[in-house]
Amino acid sequence: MQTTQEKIKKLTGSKAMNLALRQEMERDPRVFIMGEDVGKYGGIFGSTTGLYEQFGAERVMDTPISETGFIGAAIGAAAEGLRPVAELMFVDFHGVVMDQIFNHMAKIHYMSGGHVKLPMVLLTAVGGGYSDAAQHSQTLYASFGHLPGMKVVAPTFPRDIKGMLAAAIRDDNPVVFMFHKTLQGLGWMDQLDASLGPVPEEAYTLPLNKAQVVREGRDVTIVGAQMMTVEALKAAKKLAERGIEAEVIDLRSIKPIDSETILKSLAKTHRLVVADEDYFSYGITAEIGALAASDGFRYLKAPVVRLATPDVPIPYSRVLEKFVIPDAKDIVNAVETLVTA
Amino acid sequence: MQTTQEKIKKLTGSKAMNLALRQEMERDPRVFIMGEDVGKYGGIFGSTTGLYEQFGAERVMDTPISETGFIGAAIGAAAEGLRPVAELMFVDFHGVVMDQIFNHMAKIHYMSGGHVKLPMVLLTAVGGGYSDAAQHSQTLYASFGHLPGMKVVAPTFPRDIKGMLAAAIRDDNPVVFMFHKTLQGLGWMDQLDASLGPVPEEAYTLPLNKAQVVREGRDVTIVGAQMMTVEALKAAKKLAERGIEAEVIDLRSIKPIDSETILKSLAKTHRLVVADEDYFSYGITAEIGALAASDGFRYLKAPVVRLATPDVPIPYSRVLEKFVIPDAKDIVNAVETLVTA
Amino acid sequence: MKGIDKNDLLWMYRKMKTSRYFEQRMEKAYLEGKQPVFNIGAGPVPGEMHLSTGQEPAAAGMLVHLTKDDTVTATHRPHHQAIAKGVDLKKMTAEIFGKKTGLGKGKGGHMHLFDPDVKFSCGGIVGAGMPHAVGAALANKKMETDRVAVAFIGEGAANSGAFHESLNLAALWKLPFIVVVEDNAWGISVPKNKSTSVATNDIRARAYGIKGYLVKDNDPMEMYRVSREAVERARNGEGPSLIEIETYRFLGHFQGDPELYRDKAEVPKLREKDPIERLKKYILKEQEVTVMELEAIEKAVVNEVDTAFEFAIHSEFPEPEEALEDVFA
Amino acid sequence: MKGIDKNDLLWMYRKMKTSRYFEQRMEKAYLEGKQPVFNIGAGPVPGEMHLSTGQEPAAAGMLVHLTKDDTVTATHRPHHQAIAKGVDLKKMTAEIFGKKTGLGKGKGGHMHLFDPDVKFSCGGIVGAGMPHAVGAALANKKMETDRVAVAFIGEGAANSGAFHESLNLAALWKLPFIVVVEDNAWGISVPKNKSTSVATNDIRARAYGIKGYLVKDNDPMEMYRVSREAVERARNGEGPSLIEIETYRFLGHFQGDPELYRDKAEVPKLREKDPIERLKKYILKEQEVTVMELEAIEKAVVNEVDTAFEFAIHSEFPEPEEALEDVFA
Ligand SMILES: Cc1ncc(C[n+]2csc(CCOP(=O)(O)OP(=O)(O)O)c2C)c(N)n1
Ligand SMILES: Cc1ncc(C[n+]2csc(CCOP(=O)(O)OP(=O)(O)O)c2C)c(N)n1
Ligand SMILES: [Mg+2]
Ligand SMILES: [Mg+2]
Repeated sequence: MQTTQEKIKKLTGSKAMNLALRQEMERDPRVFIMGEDVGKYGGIFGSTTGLYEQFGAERVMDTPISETGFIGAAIGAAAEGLRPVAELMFVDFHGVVMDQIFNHMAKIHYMSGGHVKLPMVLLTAVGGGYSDAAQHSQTLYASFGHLPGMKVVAPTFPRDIKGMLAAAIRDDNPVVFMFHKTLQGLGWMDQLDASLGPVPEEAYTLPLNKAQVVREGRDVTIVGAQMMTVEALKAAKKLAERGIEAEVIDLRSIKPIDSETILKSLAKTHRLVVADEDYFSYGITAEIGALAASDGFRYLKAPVVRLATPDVPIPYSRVLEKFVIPDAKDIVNAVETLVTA
Repeated sequence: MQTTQEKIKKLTGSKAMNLALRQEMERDPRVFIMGEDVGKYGGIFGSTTGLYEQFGAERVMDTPISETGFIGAAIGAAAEGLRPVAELMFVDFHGVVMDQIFNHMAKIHYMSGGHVKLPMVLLTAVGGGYSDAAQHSQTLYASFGHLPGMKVVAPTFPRDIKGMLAAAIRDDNPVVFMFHKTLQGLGWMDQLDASLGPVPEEAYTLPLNKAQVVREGRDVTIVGAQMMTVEALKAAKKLAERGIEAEVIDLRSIKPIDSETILKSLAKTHRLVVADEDYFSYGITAEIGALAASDGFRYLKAPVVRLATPDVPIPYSRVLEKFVIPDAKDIVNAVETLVTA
Repeated sequence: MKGIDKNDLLWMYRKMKTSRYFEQRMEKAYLEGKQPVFNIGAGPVPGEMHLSTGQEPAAAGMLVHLTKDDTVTATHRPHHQAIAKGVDLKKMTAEIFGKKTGLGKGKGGHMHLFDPDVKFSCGGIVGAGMPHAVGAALANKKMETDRVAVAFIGEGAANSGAFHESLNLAALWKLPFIVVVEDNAWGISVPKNKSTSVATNDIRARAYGIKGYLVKDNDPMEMYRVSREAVERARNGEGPSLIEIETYRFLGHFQGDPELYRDKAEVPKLREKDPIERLKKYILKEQEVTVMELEAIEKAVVNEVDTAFEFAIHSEFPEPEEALEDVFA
Repeated sequence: MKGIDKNDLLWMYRKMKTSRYFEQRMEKAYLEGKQPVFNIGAGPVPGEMHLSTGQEPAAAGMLVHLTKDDTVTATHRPHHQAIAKGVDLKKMTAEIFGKKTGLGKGKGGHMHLFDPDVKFSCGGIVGAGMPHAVGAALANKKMETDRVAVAFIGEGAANSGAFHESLNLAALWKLPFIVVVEDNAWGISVPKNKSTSVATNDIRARAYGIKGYLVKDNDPMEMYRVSREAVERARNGEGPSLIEIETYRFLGHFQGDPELYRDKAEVPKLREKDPIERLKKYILKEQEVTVMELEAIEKAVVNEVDTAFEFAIHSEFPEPEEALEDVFA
């Protein structure tokens, strides 16, 4: 990726996503969008703002509340050579369409011996933090990461959002693209610094399977995705004040996990904290914890620390929700105990 | 559990399950069964053989192919105080009804502040091994284990099947009860020794959250569930011939994981192999591997070995399927490398 | 068809008024801390807020025929039904404020209200409550009661798979089940003619061989009549019904909805036909009821709602650690 | 409605014969190694085996009107449709034998046959193929072709949510989409009247404002006529249709099905009305075709199928490690 200074603008996550969609739709007439309220409304989380006006109802299609129907239709259209981007409004709704996702979208290429390609993107909003309760606040990273046949990405920063979404659309495989509501920089949510960042204006792609070291350090490795990356960076700042230098890895790809980047860091820091907004059991902390216990065992000098939303539905009341989702403070505490132990 | 010798019979997994259902339905008139082909057919995997004849169409209800409808209806009936057992014929079909399972069945008790109880069982067949291909051969342990609010069990041996199914039916919470096709001892499949075992005739229950050491050993701990327990036991026999004493743990409960039993074993053997018929990423090998890397770190003397079906859909052709599902030979190889390393 | 019972109408009036006033107070409470800049997570009531203002006839006209032993499942827009079903208003309000004294101890929130004492539940997944009501109806039948189960859904939900599977089951098993489709013309920003291949959903009843009814123009009296027939049929073992009511969404899909997708003139026109005013006029004209009697009801309504808000506002929040409780019984 | 084209009938005869003979050979191959004791995993063809013997008119009567550029999605019982759609028979047979030369290199198997050259696919999840056909129809429309997409399902599948969502979408978007419901009276062991709240599914077309057709008694000629109309309408932009055909399942749900749930007399009665014999008689009576011409077709059929089996049987199995390939493009 080569870009000149002049062409870089500060954009929110939402605007970055929007720009990627726009550029890909301009570039390739086969790309179209389907979803609930993606038309005039512009997507409940702003992913398609302005696209209906630019491309019209044929390429930015509002659908009925029929996730199995329209995401299944996206599969059928992709098999014909189109390149649909289907939006599942909240990832929490995946249960009404999971069969289409994991038994068909993810497996048809394989079952056909590689003869049927499904170049499609499933766009979906994840995450909690504003009291939307048990059916609208989940991330469900591992629910997708566990199942074979789809690439699953969850970028954090606007630059990555744009480049990875463009790559997802150009990829010949099904890609589940998770964007975090709080990182979209939407006007009607808490404003986070991380949701605004430099984004090259011209079209570019970034690899779908690479984690990124977003802060270098020598004492401990903290791995997170999306909001947990943001919290880890906050924690690292605090820890630095206390003389602890944390290396922070932003996963970006939920599946596959970029083990190389993680192991390399572990070889340096020998200590690992994994933070996950998803549920504890069988989640990211499990997968990366086990990576450390197997391929990374020789580097490990202390127990791996797993911080995740405990195995409870996300509660509504603000105090309760705050309690269950890990944050910078939890990470700081964990690292301090770990490093001083 | 106390039973006298005389009352113990050798039963297949299927007969054990059948007996548990029969006894619970005799004991409690609120218990009833719904599912596809559970009536005259007696369940595709024999779970309800003879029950229609004994209890009639009202209590053993054939349903249309409407999993969201009838499993959702089971939730509604449970909320009214009945105790439904709903059969999802193959776990592979969960995608058409996952919303009812994970957003409702599993969360209503919590969201209601504990005021609504859902005493129900979701019975489902798991596993591969007879070339039923990508949409009929999965175990999906972790797809259920990841999500909060349901107990998930997967017993191996007939005695456990009977006792845990009875416990699941009597439990006031939603329980996902997974039975492995190959362990049912069905006439139309390969016959396994493990699918036949001593089962007390009288009604009894077993805890839903306890793993079991099914073979003691000092050199390595092998953890598995269902077919992987069977393969681990086979492997242990071979290893013993070579002077390696493996301890084998049958998980029985997928959620929660009985960490105590695993850690206790690890404290003794210091080495861990986890075998899983489910997919590799974010599966059982991840969860237990991470348990070892965190709470079990002080015991670990060698890298954890993760053996699982790799992240590919289950292929049809016999040679291919055999290749992807771990077996005793894989376990033997892994342990030998581990112990001699 | 018998005539309309005066007490039923007064009951409906009271319930519709309660719902309306409850939502007026709720709207205010919700917007506290969210002005001048709307921030969904701020203020005493965070999260999404879907108000039913304008849709009151759908709930009151049906629920006047039910008792507390009949089951109701509702949606993400549940206040009017909850109130008409007799859900404990103090606990319901406290729940929406996220308080320990709430129906769900602050764990459920506005979209997840459960009051087993009056057999009411709702949820945030479109269409998902229908199978639960089918299951309740099945239980009613199994237990040989004459209880019915009613599912409320929006017209958008009538295009979900759960709708089809539920109606087929209910019809096949001849259950005491009724679905009320509240056609408020919109599924968030998607108009009915962009989501639904037929003009009205009563037609779809034929796909299950059951009775279909259409109530036009948000008419409370017509809703009352049609619902009475459907409930009687259900109680008599004559099987399920589908009722679609053309109703009005006076407000945005949720609070904070910019509503750029709908004509600015739509709501004022709808508001001219306010169903509560319409019912009031009808009662005063057709029944032996005085303005004073209605005023007494109105006062009682204000009092009930204000008391509920007082209770909610002055209740305690749960302790953080309580988040870990109530996962299992 | 125009008359029946002789060449079409001969084509149908050939396809139906091919399917029938293919399944006879397949049944034999499947049972190899599974006798005297049936063992689903044994023999040259393991796994489940759903045969369509008796249901040939549903496939041939529709697919005679399509070209290789039209899309078809089928079910777990896909042989008759695959053959009538022109799927490469050698590769299809090899796939079912689990060979490297198969359509899916041995990865898919009998329930998962994909031949993109003729736009055919099928799958093992009931109802799931319908949305795919809707998507193909959408693509056809977007690309401004006159191609159609046809989904085949069983009568059991018509009670799944996917059925409803798909038909609503197809109707709403006026797509060149047709669903053929093969009513073989059974969903495994569940008879239609225990799964379906209406007698025939053509009624359900009204729930989407589309055309519904009913073909009775497994009639190949009637299926031909009705399908022609539906395909023409679809090509002309007149929108989707639903065709239900009353058809016959001569065999068990799958091979090895004890069939204890159905009357022993049912199948013999159905077999008396063998649709292939019926078509043959009709052709000989109504068309200028000689017995010898038909015999030539029959010979060609045997030859084609035998060649496919030879190919399959003599092909290589994949190498074990190939299991790890083809997950991604
Ligand atoms: C399965 C599912 N899909 C999408 C949504 C997001 N959503 C919430 S409400 C809504 C619109 C519902 O429309 P309708 O059924 O007409 O009810 P209304 O909001 O008009 O009361 C949508 C799409 C959801 N909650 N669940
Ligand atoms: C979603 C789903 N539920 C259940 C099954 C199991 N199953 C396979 S075929 C079948 C019966 C299908 O009946 P029908 O649609 O009438 O087709 P037929 O077998 O008669 O051709 C069932 C229940 C499945 N494959 N998928
Ligand atoms: Mg609506
Ligand atoms: Mg059938």
